[in-house]
Amino acid sequence: MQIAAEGAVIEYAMAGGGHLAALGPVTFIIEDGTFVSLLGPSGCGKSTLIRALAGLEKPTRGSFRIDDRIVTSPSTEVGVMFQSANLIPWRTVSENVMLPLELAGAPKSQRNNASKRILEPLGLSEYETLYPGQLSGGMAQRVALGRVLIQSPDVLLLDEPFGALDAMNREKISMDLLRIWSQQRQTLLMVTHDVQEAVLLSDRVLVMSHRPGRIIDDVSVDLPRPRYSEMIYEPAFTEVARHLRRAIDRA
Amino acid sequence: MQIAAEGAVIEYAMAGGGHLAALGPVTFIIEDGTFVSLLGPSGCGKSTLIRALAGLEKPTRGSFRIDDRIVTSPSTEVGVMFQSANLIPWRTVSENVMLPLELAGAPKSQRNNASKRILEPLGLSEYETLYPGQLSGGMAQRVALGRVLIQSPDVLLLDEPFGALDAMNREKISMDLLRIWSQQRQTLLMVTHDVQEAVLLSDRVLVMSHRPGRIIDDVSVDLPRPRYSEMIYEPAFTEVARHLRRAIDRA
Amino acid sequence: AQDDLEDERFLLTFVPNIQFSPLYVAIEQGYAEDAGYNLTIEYLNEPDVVDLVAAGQANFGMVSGEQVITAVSRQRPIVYVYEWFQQYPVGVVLDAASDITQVSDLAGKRIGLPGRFGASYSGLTTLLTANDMSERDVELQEIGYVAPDVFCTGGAVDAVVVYLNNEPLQIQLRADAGDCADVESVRVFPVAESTDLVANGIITSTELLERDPNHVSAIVMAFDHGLRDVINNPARAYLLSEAYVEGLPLSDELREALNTLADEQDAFLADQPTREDIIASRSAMLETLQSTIADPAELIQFQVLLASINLWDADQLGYSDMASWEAMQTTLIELGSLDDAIDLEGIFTNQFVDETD
Amino acid sequence: MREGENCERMLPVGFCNTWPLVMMLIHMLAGVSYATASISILESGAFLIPFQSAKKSSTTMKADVRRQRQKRAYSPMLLKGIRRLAPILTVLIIVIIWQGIYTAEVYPSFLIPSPASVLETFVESVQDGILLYHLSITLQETLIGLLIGVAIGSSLGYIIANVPILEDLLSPLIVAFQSTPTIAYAPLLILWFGNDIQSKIVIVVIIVFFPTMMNTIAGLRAVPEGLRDVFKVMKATRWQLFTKLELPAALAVLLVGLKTSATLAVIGAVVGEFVSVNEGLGSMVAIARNQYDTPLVFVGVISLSLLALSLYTLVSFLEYYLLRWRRFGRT
Amino acid sequence: MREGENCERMLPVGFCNTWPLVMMLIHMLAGVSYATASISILESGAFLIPFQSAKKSSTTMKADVRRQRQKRAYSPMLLKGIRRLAPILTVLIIVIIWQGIYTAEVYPSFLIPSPASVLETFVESVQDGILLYHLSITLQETLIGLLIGVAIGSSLGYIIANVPILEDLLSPLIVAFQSTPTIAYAPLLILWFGNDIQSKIVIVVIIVFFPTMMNTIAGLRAVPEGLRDVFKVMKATRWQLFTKLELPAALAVLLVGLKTSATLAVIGAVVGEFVSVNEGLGSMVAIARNQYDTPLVFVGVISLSLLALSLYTLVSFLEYYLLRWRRFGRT
Ligand SMILES: Nc1ncnc2c1ncn2[C@@H]1O[C@H](COP(=O)(O)OP(=O)(O)OP(=O)(O)O)[C@@H](O)[C@H]1O
Ligand SMILES: Nc1ncnc2c1ncn2[C@@H]1O[C@H](COP(=O)(O)OP(=O)(O)OP(=O)(O)O)[C@@H](O)[C@H]1O
Ligand SMILES: [Mg+2]
Ligand SMILES: [Mg+2]
Repeated sequence: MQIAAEGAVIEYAMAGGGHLAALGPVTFIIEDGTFVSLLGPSGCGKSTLIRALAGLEKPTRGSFRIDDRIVTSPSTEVGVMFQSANLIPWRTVSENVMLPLELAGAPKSQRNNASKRILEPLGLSEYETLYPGQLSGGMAQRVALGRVLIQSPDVLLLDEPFGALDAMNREKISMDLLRIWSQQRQTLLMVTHDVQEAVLLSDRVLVMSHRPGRIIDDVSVDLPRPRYSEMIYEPAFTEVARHLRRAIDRA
Repeated sequence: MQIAAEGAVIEYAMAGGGHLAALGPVTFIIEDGTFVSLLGPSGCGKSTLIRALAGLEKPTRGSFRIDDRIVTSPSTEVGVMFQSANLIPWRTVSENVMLPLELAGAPKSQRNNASKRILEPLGLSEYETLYPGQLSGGMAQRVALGRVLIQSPDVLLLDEPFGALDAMNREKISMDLLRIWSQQRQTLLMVTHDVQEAVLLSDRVLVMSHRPGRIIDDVSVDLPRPRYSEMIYEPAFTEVARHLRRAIDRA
Repeated sequence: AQDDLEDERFLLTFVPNIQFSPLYVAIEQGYAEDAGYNLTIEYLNEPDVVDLVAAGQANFGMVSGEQVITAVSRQRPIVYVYEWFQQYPVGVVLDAASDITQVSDLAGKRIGLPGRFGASYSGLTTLLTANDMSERDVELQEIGYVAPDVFCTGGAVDAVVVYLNNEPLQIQLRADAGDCADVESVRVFPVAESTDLVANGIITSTELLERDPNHVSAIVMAFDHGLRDVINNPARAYLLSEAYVEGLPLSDELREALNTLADEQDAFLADQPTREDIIASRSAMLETLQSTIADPAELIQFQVLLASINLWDADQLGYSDMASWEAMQTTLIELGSLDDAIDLEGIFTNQFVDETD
Repeated sequence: MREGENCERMLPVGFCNTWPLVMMLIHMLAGVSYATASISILESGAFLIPFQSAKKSSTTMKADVRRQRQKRAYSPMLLKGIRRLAPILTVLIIVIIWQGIYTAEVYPSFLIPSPASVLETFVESVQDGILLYHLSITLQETLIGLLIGVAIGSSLGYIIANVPILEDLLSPLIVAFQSTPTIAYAPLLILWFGNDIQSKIVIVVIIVFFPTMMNTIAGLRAVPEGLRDVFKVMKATRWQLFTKLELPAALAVLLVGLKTSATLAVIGAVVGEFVSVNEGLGSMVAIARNQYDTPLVFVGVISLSLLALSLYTLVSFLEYYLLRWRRFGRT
Repeated sequence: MREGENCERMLPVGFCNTWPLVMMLIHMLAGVSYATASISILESGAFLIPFQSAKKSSTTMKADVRRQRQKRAYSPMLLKGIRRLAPILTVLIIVIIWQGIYTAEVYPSFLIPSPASVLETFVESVQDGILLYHLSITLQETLIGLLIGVAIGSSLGYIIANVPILEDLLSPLIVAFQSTPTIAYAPLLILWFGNDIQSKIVIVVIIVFFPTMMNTIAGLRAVPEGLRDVFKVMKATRWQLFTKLELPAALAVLLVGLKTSATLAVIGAVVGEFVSVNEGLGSMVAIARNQYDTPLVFVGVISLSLLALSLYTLVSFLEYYLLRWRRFGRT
């Protein structure tokens, strides 16, 4: 599915009067089946953009589209992983991961199987019965990732999915994500702060300016697929990364 | 002040019966005025260790020491920044940052000055009157950092202080932290997932194993101070970084 | 003189009410003060009145006779010293047009009463027993203190047990206004017509009675004086009660009429009329008022007062008869409120009544 | 700036119309000693502060409305209009239904009198001062009882939340205390507290403290552990922990408890006034019932409702002000 | 496995001793139709499930105790012993004080009778079946009223929390309804619902629904926005949102409301039984009071307290089970 923004601006009301311009105007089109990363300074509106595409925030001006539908409310075709894990505290790890299937009315056995299948590569098999209050920050983030992956949506919106992970886990799980994506070819928009990660995984990287964030750079990554970790040493990679870093320095 | 752990083990009770070994046994001594980073896989017990040193968790076996005092409860000499921002939702950004001074009974004008001084380098001056619910993830993390820095404690325990920040902010703020530390020479223990950051900032890097985390490597960083960003291209730096990456791969 | 006055609490039941005018008059006319007491009135539930007097927290209270027997049987050290209501004030009210013309016709009918306790329950039981019936022959409905409302809404009950000096008048008032179902006028079966039961009167603690009978006598006589005043000149009593009974109907018109009547009555009393003459004068008073005051609701409380006086008035005020106590005790035993007969001798005294005559 | 406009900027929509009524009612009692003191405290807390923040929030509301416009299909002006008129609308509907019942003679007039006769009685009893006298008595009982009850309930709740063993020790006592019918302890009550307002205040305290206590416990248990940790590592004193963390965090739940308590306080005062009838709205109702004066009964009942409603509104207002941070951003 | 041990693994410490008493009390009523039905629902919900999870929690408790040992200086066995005995201890203390007051003749015995005479009357009234009869009536009124009141209160709270304009529209009505003294509408009540348990149930409903409603609103407003977002983006239906998010999230506050409501329900039933005195513990107390039978008054009051206490305990028990996740990890 195609994702698009057309002159979209988002403003918030403020306690001190007036309003705070959080995003935009932004205009972009992300083609069906592409893996796009979003880079930008803290507070520039990345999460706001993700939330708006998910149908949780309304643009003050302009619009967001998913395929030909103007986004006005959430849709089951869109899976969202928020910046904070937002786990349901009274549900165990596996109950949290199963939630989307449960809401969709999937039978119990199917839910259980799917949960096991999802938790294994995330390194959480051991922790199925723990409550969120018993998890470490990185574990909670992995559960949240599992919860969105289990949905198999057509569009994946991931807000810093690996932010709380150590280098090892980050690499492993991002490669897992890449594998899943290459099989299912969702349209995937991922917020990240890691330039290398963005280049390694994406077809295209968008760079946003300071608040209110606009798209100030749009870089295609022409590395062949499948990608593998060692690509970071290739000149093509380094070049794109260097370009991005300069763009960010200007942001 | 010196920080130390002596055969410390932490276990948690579990809903499914039995208990979960979260940490240790760990034994280490961190000398007064050193900057130490802690690396380790997600869920290995880093946050647990920080919390225990802060006096919030009791060791099941062994003990933690700060100078000669066995840690049994929190102390004002120790400043803690948690992995989650834990901002007080009904206080504005500046009110949150001022909290430690307020609790210590500092006069209002002093609090206001200190808050302004702290918020400026964190890039938050504009957002003084916002409530936490109006902040982005990275902004919230910066506020939390400001809140612990304003205390000027003798010991700083920072749990992934830059986890939600973009590369630019991360670099800028970590260098600010380094500057503050070099002036005040606190004993500083910082959890991070970024090997380069760990090397660039620290005197010493501790690497932890998988859960239950033990110290599996202890590397001194013999780069001269003051440090600057470009050091990452120096061979001495690269060597330490490569060593650490190997240690992590084994963890 | 105010400084010499002794404070005295007198406990009444229910709420401020024109029926308590004898006490109001005793205070307003200074009879209590003359006896050396500064009387304050409080309104409580009957059992609380009894217990507070028994505990010595207050010296005097006004309760119904059957309460005294039950309370004494349960170790409350109280004595009944003055019978205020000479006639038992409870009766059964029903639609005069119904086929119930005598008490025995109540068989099988639905009778509403506040609950299976207190004076109304004792009264009904006595009435039924006197007519060779029992509770099982009728259908009792516990309706709380809303008898006129339930009765006049129609359908729920055939008859209600009420206090004779108030509710029948209220029901009649509504009937006259066409506001009481199909009822046009009411019929009353007073309990007193079949049995003489001891009714409401003044209690005090046995301790006080023994320690300071003069004290008791002084209060009783002040009340007695007030009571006589009310019986003799209800118009004056009504006016004197104004300060005590909130919401007492008293338009300028009524006040003026009452003032005139009260003055006339005082003049009439100066000639030492007989009891019969006084009774007749009271009826005349009502007629005069009815001819001057258009709204019948304005007169209802005055009518309540007159009806009450009919229950109080007797040749010898304050005197209670052993027979009425015995009859009450029999009823209580039948009801199961009392396990065994108690010694009735010590529970009341007429010693202060004799003094007043 | 017109009165109305100003009000809207400070108060939740819908209050601007009822508030003057409520204030009028309360100010009529301004002569009464206790009441005045209690109210002026409430006023200073609830009135002055919103004035200071009036400017701030005015612009916010505009922005709110703008956002609302985008969110909703129907006109926000209409919606706002409806909200402003809501309480009046309800009262109007009730009166219309009431008049309907009366006119259709569904019930005899001694059960449901005409609105006109009730209004007349109302005006009369205001004129001769009786209503305000009784109202002031009941207001005193309610407010003093509420203050004491809330003080006891929240302290007890605070202690129990911190020392759980006390819950086991005290719960039988407290629940027993709470569920004992008033008539059972009425003689002792009068013995100890006499039959004027003290004994009624005691009854209010007994009925009020329980929900306050329970909601205090619930509120305190809901304080996020993460925030507690922050205060712990900063070595906050018990008192600081309470005033700066526990109280504000528990506030939402506490205020709900207070709304319940305020309404229960009125019930408690009335119960007390039935036990020993002398003064207060409950007594007025009891006496009116004894005289079968149904319009006066209605006047008493409506006054009681207004009393309860103004306390409720006061707390809502406090809530709106104290929890204003909730209206900004995600929580 | 012995009874006692088993109990401790399932129940909050301190309950194991009172529970049998409460259950005995409730089971004595097993013959009564309504009551039985209501109780068996409660039992199936509250009893069977903990049995299933008994194994799980037993080991956890051990670990808990071990951790406790490290945290506290004083012996956990002693502490646990005290907690187990706490309610009994309280009762014991009360009885001792009571006996003391009696022996010292602080009050005449007709105000405070001897514990022995109350016990004797208790045994008598159990033997002749009177107590259990009245208890069963009050229990029915309380439980049915509680169920209906909680149903109405929580639905109304749910609706108001979701459609805020309704709060403006309904609050005058609801608060007025709530604060109207029972005697004012007693005639209508008896007219509409007769003088048996229905009219009492109505009174219970009226007193119960308000705190339930308020706590429902508070509970729903406290549901974290972040979690709502999760359900929104998963396109949860309204019903799923309610059952899987709002209800569990609001549960802590709801259960507190339920504790308050349960106790108020008993009060409501008693108030109703005073309005038209015929059957039930309130009537029993009213009649005993009228017959100056103080020991029987005490028996009635104590039974009412036990009734309220067992409802309270039931809810505490539910709370302990439903909020068990809170005991694991930070929240
Ligand atoms: N309150 C708790 N109860 C039970 N288990 C817990 C609790 N807190 C943490 N744990 C467990 O302890 C282990 C270590 O957790 P900790 O938060 O210290 O990890 P971490 O090293 O900080 O990981 P991350 O990098 O993901 O934040 C984890 O396995 C976690 O499940
Ligand atoms: N609910 C809100 N109310 C008001 N302002 C908000 C709200 N949410 C976000 N903002 C503001 O909008 C701006 C963009 O926030 P957003 O969360 O989108 O940033 P971000 O790019 O995700 O940053 P980060 O990398 O730190 O997460 C910020 O300045 C923030 O203060
Ligand atoms: Mg963000
Ligand atoms: Mg951690």
